[in-house]
Amino acid sequence: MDFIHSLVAVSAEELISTAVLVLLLVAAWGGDKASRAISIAAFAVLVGAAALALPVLCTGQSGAATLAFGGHVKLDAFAAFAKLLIYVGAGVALVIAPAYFDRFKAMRAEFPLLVLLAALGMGIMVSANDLLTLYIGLELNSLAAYVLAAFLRADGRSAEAGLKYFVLGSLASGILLYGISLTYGFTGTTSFDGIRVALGSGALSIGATFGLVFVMAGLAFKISAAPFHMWTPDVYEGAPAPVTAFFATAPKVAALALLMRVTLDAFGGQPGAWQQIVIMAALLSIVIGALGAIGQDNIKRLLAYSSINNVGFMLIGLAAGTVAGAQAMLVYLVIYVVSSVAAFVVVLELRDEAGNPVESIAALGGLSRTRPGLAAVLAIVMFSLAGIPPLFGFWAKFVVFQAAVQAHLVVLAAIGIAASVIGAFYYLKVVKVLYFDDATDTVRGTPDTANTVLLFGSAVFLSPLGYLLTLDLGRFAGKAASALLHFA
Amino acid sequence: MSHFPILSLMLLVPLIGAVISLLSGRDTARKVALLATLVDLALGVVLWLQYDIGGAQWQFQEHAALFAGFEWKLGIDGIALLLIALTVFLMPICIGASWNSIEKRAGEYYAAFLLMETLMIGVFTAQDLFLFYIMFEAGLIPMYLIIGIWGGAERIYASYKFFLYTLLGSVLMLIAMFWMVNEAGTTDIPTLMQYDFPAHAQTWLFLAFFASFAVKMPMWPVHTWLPDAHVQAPTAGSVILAGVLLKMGGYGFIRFSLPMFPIASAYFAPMVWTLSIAAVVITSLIALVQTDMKKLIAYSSVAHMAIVTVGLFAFNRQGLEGSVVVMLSHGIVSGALFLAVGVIYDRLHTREIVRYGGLAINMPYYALFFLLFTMASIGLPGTSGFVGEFLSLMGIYKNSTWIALISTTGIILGAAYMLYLYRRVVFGEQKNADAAAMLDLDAREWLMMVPLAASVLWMGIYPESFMAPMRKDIGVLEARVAIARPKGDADVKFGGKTPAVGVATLGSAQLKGAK
Amino acid sequence: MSPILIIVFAPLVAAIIAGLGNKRLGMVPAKALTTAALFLSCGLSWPIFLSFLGGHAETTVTPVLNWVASGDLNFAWALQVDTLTAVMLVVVTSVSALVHLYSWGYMSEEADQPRFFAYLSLFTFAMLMLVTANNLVQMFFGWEGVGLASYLLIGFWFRKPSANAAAMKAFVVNRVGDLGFMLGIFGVFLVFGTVSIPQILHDAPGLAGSTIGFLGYRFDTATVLCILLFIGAMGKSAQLGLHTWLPDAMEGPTPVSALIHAATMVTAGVFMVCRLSPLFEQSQTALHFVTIIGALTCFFAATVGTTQTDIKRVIAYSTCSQLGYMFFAAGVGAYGAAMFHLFTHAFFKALLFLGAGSVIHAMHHEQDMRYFGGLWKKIPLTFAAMMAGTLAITGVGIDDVFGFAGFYSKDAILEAAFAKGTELGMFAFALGIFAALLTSFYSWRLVYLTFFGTPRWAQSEHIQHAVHDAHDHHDHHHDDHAHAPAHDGTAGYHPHESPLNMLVPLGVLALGAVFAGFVFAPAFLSEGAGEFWKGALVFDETLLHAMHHVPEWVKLAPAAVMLTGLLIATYAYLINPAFPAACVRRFGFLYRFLLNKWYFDELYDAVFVRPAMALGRFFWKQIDVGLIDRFGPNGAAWVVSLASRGAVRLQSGYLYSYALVMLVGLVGAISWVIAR
Amino acid sequence: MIQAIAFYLFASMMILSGVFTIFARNPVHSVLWLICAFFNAAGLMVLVGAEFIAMLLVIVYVGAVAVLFLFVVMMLDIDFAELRAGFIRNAPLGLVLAVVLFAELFVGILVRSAGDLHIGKAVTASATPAGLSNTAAIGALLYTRYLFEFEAAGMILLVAMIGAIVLTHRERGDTRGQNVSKQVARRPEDATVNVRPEVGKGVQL
Amino acid sequence: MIGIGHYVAVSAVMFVLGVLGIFLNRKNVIIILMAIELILLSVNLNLVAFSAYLHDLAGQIFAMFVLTVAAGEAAIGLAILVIYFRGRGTIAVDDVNRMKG
Repeated sequence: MDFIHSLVAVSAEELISTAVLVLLLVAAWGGDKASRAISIAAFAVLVGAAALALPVLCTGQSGAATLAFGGHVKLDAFAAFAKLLIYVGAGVALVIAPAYFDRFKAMRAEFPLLVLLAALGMGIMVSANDLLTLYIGLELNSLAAYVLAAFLRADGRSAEAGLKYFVLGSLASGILLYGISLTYGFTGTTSFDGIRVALGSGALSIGATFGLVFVMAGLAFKISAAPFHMWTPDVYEGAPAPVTAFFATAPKVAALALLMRVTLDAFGGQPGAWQQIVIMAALLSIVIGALGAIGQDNIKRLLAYSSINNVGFMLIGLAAGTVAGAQAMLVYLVIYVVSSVAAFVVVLELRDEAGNPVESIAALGGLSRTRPGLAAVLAIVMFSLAGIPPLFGFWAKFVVFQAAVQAHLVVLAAIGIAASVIGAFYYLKVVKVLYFDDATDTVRGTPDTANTVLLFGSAVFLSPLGYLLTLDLGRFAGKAASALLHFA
Repeated sequence: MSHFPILSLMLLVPLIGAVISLLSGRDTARKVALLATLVDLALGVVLWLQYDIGGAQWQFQEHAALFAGFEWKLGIDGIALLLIALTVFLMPICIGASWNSIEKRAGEYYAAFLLMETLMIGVFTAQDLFLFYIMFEAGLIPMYLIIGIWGGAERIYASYKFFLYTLLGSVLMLIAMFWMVNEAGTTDIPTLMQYDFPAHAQTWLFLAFFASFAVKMPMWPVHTWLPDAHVQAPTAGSVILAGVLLKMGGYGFIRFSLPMFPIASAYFAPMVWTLSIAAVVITSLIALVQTDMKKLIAYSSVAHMAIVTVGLFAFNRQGLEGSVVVMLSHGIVSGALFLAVGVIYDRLHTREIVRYGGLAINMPYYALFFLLFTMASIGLPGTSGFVGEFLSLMGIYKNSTWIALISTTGIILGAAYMLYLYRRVVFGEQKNADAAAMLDLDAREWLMMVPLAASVLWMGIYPESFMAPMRKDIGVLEARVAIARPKGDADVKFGGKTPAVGVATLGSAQLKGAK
Repeated sequence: MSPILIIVFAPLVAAIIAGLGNKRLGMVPAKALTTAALFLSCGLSWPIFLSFLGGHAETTVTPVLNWVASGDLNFAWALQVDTLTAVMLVVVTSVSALVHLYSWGYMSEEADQPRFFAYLSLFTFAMLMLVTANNLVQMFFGWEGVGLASYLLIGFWFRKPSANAAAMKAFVVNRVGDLGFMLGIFGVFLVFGTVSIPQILHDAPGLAGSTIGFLGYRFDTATVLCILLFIGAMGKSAQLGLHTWLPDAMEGPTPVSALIHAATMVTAGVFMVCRLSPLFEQSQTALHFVTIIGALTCFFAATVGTTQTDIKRVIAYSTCSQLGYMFFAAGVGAYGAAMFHLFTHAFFKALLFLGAGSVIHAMHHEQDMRYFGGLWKKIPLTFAAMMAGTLAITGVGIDDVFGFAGFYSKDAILEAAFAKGTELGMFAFALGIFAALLTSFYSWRLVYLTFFGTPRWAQSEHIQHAVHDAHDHHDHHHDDHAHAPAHDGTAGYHPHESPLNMLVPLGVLALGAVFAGFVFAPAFLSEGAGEFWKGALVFDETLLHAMHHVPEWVKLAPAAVMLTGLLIATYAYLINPAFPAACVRRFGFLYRFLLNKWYFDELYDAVFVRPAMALGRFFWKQIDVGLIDRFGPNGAAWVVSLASRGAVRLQSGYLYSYALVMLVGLVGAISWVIAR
Repeated sequence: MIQAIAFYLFASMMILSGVFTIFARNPVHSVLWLICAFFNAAGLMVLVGAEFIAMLLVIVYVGAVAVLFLFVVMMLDIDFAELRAGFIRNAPLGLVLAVVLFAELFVGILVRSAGDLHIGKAVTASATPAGLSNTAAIGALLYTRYLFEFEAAGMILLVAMIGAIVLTHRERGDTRGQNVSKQVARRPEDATVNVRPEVGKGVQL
Repeated sequence: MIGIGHYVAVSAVMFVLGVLGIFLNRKNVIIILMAIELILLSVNLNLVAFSAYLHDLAGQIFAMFVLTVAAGEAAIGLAILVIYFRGRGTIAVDDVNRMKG
């Protein structure tokens, strides 16, 4: 009975794992010619997995009923929410990749499989209720990600991105593991519930504190929060564009969800131990993300810094440490994921006559005249990321800062929001290039249908029409957040 | 009261127009834009006629729970009514001003303008704190594009400066709004206007709002975005910027700072006064030495808006009503002045004062209109400029004679720089052949100038039309800020004793009694 | 419809039609319309005045329209007619009507006549609004309205830079006065809770003994209010300190000078002081101030008038000086005398200006008296009119027999100053007497230089131009003089008498200059004048009595100094023409001091204008651009870009430095939790 | 006593090996030092009674990972003479930070606890079952409570496999590839001929 | 029995050595990979020691998984290194900075 329950609980993971194995066989026989079919199949698998996760979110399940495998896995509404987002990110990567890789004649059947495996790992991450599950999920995702980063192996930059990502990621894993070992040693357990119980809410032993700090440092790397963000720009620039789009969405969701789980659940009784670190990381990320972005001419690099910047804002929600804060983070994540998707799909669309990617921002000069639709979407994304109302990106910042103020972090909110103005500077720069500069007419080529659909959808979502979703978004995020903090 | 959602309709009409304009060519776009603004003007007239002057404080209220965290909640009082009227009045003129001068990317241009109209009306109708904020901030985007795409040579610097300056000012306000909503438990502006925030919190809340409105206003020393933005913006952009956008700052003070934080308002009044008189004197002096027409008028705007703050922070009826009238008047007059500059800019494509001269010879009617607007800007009695300025200064006199004295010097300096401008542009010899060859106003320009001129005179001669709608609301505000009212240094004493009753009410009875 | 409505608004309607119609309307219709409107106003004004003179009219208030209602501040457009107003009505409408008529001739060569007439009518409307105001704000409206009209008319020849500068100067300097006026209105409202003039005057006695705070100090209430209001009057009436605009205002066409800068607008300050006389009576300090300023102006302007060579400037300083008389009359409490001098002055000063205009017209726009001479033969009618004016201004007359207009009014003022009996009264009297001497001197000097001696206009550029033009255009009416010998100082140019439409106004005004004093003195100044004024101003019967009992030498003194002045002028300009030059050499410094108008313009230029420009440039370049922008937005942008470069440099691309940064973060966090 | 000697021996050897691993000039030596460190770590683990992990360390690390390292080092044909030319720019800062980190760990965890380290109390769920050997106990837990992770670890290895192949596998023209389907489709009758050779006649092909 | 503190100390030394190895090394990426292995070793030592002293097998099982993952990681890492080397002909750390800024 218990075992059956556990198996049912992780049905999404089972589906993906099985599909990976089957599709691997297809790939082995079909070779790269089957890659498109495999992509479609993988997408269908993700849809199926999402369908399996959706009921949990809708019912808002939480607590003991969601535990599986002896409490190592926890399939609550929070996990479901995060998974849905992860699957969206992964699905988008599957949709946009084939056309891109085809242009380099580098589409391989393994690509969708690796994405699926990464999604599997991320699913495990967000439903982890034990440090070991956390680690396994994280590594499953990371290893797949390292490969994906270096996927365009003929491209030196891709390999360099993979190498950097790998080395620093491994270091981060080491730091995380060291933290886990300390936590384990000083609490006697690896279970989140056990850790929470063991720590209580009294004075925290220094060993456990160290463990917490190391774990958070390790996770900070994954979400690319400053000062563990250094890999991000290089990897975003070097990795193939669809992979970068993937990195900017799904793993970020997973790592943030995981961070939320660890801080709010496992260390939830000890907010004082991590709150200030989160605040520092948040402010550093906001500032460094914004400052770094200003000097960039590569659009992918700019988006990398932008993601660092955005993570900083999300961490402000985390620093609040409340249900509202968690809810705000989730709302932020949704909007951020859509913005990133839109941004990177635009990046994919930027290519010159020969089909080579155009990544220089200067080359976008006057794009509003040559490709008005594309420029409009990018402008919407930029204003949205800058958090200028009435675009939906404002709502993300809105909920986060509201949560921070409600948690009496007024000064943090004030500093954070003031720093967001620095961020606006570089988003404006892109808009300026798009609309004010003379046309360079570099960007050519016909748009891909899938990309156009994605662009249109995300532009509508980010437009003021998005506000009509605030009620539903808030409700689901609220369910997820209260499931996460059900014990509180 | 009508249950027809006229306010939403007024927001919707320009929006639809914007979408259509965006997708069409120049000729269609400008026609659509004109039509949309005229429809909105008509709706504005209906709104004014339907507005019940003696009735409830908030009218035409609409409410829909569409969003989380805030609500779609509209409604207006008399002050908002006036500012909406100003907006819908100026918009067709802006479209008219752009009719021929905008050639590139006209569809986008008119779309941006119509979007601006929606957002401006939204600001004045929003009854939800965050809805207000969204509308307030959103205006940055179209204005940024208007300056950046269709602006002058330095447009990029100006657009950045405009955007970031005002953004930085506004974001702090958002934090304060969060705190307020958290404290008061509602986002409803009318409720918040009656909510008594703790005195210590009012201080920083006030400062946060002040940061936003002071930049928007703009007050010295955060005004430096304005000259750049004005100079670089296309004519219609300047008109709408000076005409309506600056009013958002004053509206913010009236709607938020004063009624919500009366104690802090009183506490910071000396600071506001000081900044205001600094603005009056300094920016007027700066205006005196400008060689660029638009820059001159831009600096004059700063000085005029300082009169608004002076009046608002007088905390009495004359000051408050005067400020609103100054806002309306300045909206029309500065708009008209920018338009006047635009008329000759369209012909000669330069804003340098020295390139003109002697226009009274070849453009007599232009000279006449320009004169009227100049005089209104100076505050000549009989024009709109006088009424508000007079009331505002009268209001502040009750509080501080020093401030009154120094801000009244604005009438001297204002006369100096405006007449100096007029003298160099319209009077004098025709030094430049191309300027001398310019034709007088054409029919389109007449159509724009006449309503402006008429309203300038109307407001100057019979301001009651504009003061009646807001009287009740100013009364409410006055009662709200009554605790903030300082004693003033101009009190009358008999034999060293102050009469028990306030100075302003020292009528004949007491004087006789004292005798 | 009430006549007063027609009186006030007919000029406005005419101005609007003529102004907007402008060239489309045609020149003659515009001129005819405005002139007709003015004669209509004038025709309706006299009966009102006469009915007041007859003592059977009451104060009336005709409401027009609500204006402003803001809380307890409430004022409306309304037309109030009382004796004071009635006096002003006739002065304004009569002079204005005559000036309109005169302008038909004087401006006949202008292309832009409709505009000119529209301005004139507009001015008249504003002036009438001023004098009929029953609240201070409407008075301020008229006040500013005349200022606007004055600005436009001074700058009528807008091609001339000097005219533009003068127009602007007039407006801005007046604005300085307006600053005081406005503050005064604010203070009045604060104290009385109303701006209604009757109400204020009614309540004014209650101010006694009260104090008011102003600029952090406490003063007597009435003093503060009156001085503030008087500052307004100083601006408009060109009193010492704020007088600098008036001489420059002569850049306007001469009819304008006659109407605005002699007869009407500049006397608005006097009117205001008289109108508010019950309030002024509450503050001896304020009255002292008025007296001092008036006396000083009277003296100062007269001194300057002696050295000017421009015919209009001489008359302008004369105006300034006469206004000083009016003010110190008001200052010593002789409001009736002040108003009477205003009344007579309007006639003779307008006459002098129009006469001067006629001269200028004849001399082809030459205004420098040094290029006149011997004109009485050429333009005898003008000469006669000018003589009437001169006799009136110098106050020629014999007590109880007949005197020219100025004789009655000026003597009354001097007697009142003496009769006041205070030291200040004596001071004013002394300066007034001395100014009377100078008045006589410069007036006769004007007459001698212009009409007597030998023609000297050969050196005049204007005349040379005229002659030259005549050579070019043989059909020109000067043609027959063109070949006349040029060695007689005429350069072959022969001035002609002005046309009839200029001479008629001269004649009418000359009648006024001659008889106005004789006819109206009893009404204004006699024992029963209180009846006439009906409380429209404070009429001090005791002072009147004291005036009648001043010593005989006081009564004779004006006549004596007048004769002295006449003699000096006759000697210097008729008998011994070398004498002035000798004086100039002898008293070079004094001469230059006077010629340069006490260096007021230079002083103001150095103290206000240049510093304002310099400050403006400083605030702009140093503060706005150099400080606020540099350290504000640009500074922030600089810091951000610097920090951005730093952040980018940190991103060195090297694995080990990335690891190092991670380590820094880790160690930092650990240190933080340890330190905590 | 013996235990203490063994601990210090293993510990010091391990640390020394670690130091040489990162400071060795020759990468091959580094790998060898790494192997040495693993051996000593295994020894330490045996000391605390974790024989299975110790064995695993030796087998997996020494037997597989380290050898893989060695392979790659050899394969990548690096010019050894050029290597390890010096320290990097921020090395002093890095050293200082590392020392600080160590000091903080040492002080924070060990010194503050004044000798007696307060480690947590084990949750009974994964407590060492009594009477079972280390290996058996691990096995018993691994396939019950850790089943999910166990399976997931399998996926990790799968990713590693796919990844390594996808990255390094090249289609080379000069090598003959394996045709799986052809291999699978091949039937015995196609590949083999059943002959019955007569004695002394040899086989005919 | 040796105190747990000793093990923790030794593990800390190893951890720091591993970290040092990453950024004290200039020329060879492989050394970095080995340094990472050192870090993982220190973690394992920690886990096993804690496990033993807690009388709880979770640590040892955790260590086992770490070993597993480390193997996979090494495979991937070396694969990436190989393709990097193929592309650039070097694995010197100093040269891995084509992307920066």
